[in-house]
Amino acid sequence: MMFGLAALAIVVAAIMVLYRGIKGPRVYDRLLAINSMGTKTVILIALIGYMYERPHFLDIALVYALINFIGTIAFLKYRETGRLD
Amino acid sequence: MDIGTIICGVLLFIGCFFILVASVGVLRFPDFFTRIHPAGKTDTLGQACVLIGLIFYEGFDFISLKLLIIVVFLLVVNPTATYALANAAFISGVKPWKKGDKRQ
Amino acid sequence: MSFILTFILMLIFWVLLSGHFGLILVVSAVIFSLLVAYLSHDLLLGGVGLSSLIIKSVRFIAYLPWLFWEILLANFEVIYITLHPGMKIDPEVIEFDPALKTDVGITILANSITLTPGTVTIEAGKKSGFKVHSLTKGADLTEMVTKVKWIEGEE
Amino acid sequence: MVDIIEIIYLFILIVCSVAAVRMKDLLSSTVVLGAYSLVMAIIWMDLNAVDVAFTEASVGAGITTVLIIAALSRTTRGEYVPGIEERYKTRKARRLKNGALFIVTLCTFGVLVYGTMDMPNFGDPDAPARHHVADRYIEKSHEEVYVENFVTAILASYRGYDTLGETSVIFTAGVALMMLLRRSKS
Repeated sequence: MMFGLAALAIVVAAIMVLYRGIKGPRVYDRLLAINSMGTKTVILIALIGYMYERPHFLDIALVYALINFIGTIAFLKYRETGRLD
Repeated sequence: MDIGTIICGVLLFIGCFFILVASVGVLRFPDFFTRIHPAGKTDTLGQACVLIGLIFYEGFDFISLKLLIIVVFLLVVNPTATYALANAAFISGVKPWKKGDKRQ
Repeated sequence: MSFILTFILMLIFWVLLSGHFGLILVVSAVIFSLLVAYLSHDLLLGGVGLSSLIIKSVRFIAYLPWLFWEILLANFEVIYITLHPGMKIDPEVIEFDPALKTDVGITILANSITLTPGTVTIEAGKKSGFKVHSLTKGADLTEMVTKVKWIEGEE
Repeated sequence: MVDIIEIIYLFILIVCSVAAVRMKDLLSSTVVLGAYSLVMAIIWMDLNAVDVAFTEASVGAGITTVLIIAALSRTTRGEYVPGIEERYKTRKARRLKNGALFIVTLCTFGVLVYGTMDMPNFGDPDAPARHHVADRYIEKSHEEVYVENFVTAILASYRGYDTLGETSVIFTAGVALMMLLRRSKS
């Protein structure tokens, strides 16, 4: 119950951030929104793991945190240098 | 209801409050450089609060160690990503908002 | 030196993540930690002596409580500004040169600034100095700079 | 509680895909597709398909983004197809095109709904998928493969080729990582 309410609050926060991600106006605003949504996803995965009483989902959360960071950095490298290789 | 569950509930409440306020901030602030403040600070603290709450619920074992690793990782990575974003925007010539300008 | 340290760190990390101690698991843990340490020992702890590493780690841990307190204060400030209907912000960009010598010091200072009082680092480097975006006028960063300099040590 | 979250997430999924299609800036579209993958991974988690969520996270949010960005860095960022305005210049032609698209979409939707009609209920323990080979995996996997965790046994032994493909995807993720971390020569 407790975890469900917390997850619901985070989903509401994700919707608000997603609105910013779709509205923009710049690509950086979108990127900020999506990065923040990614970290919310990490939390949400952990909470869902506890809702199902299977905390082993945490491995996924850990990997997810890493991937989210790498995606953001890849994007910024492209924006900075204009290329990826 | 043992003490760990109660602490967990309180921390979850505080963390969710922080995360919600951060989202409101991302919506309300007028430009990119001001939006990055709630996204970089308040969000990080909120997430750390939620995860530490889960640690209290779990007690001490391997799973809570994993949670601790995620907390440390988030605390290091979130400011770094924020810095990278802000720096990229600054280099590409996004002008910071001044008092009296129009909202973007 | 950095090779052995990286190896030990990777081994600890493996054990934390797996939590099992079968024969095959331990052997593969050792093999893969050796591999990772061989491939990337110069990335993680390139050219740092053991004693200075320990001193810096201890000082960094001593710095953490103050940092957490500041983070808490900063967050209440941001929450107040966010929820205030009038949106009392007056952003400005501050430039200064903290004269830090090491990359570790610059990283710690930049991340601390991002996490604390109404400020976000937008540029950090040895040559270019620091540029900081502040939500309100008159942000004071001197205390933090002195503390980070103390972590870095007098070299 | 999980149901409410799931419904909200399905709704976000629709919003993301519509937004990604409607955006003119392809880079922004890529960013929104990243959000789509995040949401999709959560839904896989809800369906208890942890390995699919794992793949969705690394492929959808990680590699696909990097690959699309690599493609964009070789081409242009804007969306412009020369000649498409001329082809559907008149109002009638445009209406005809939209009507045809609507009918095709409706037909596909109908076929998909028809396909789900005789599927067993979600989580039904007597569903055929749960008794085809699953019993054998549960009972015999320890004698046959000597792995304690039988999920691992299925993934790494019974369905080894499948996993080989998935692992090559993860390998591509690793290559993308090396591409990012390599120091540029300039």
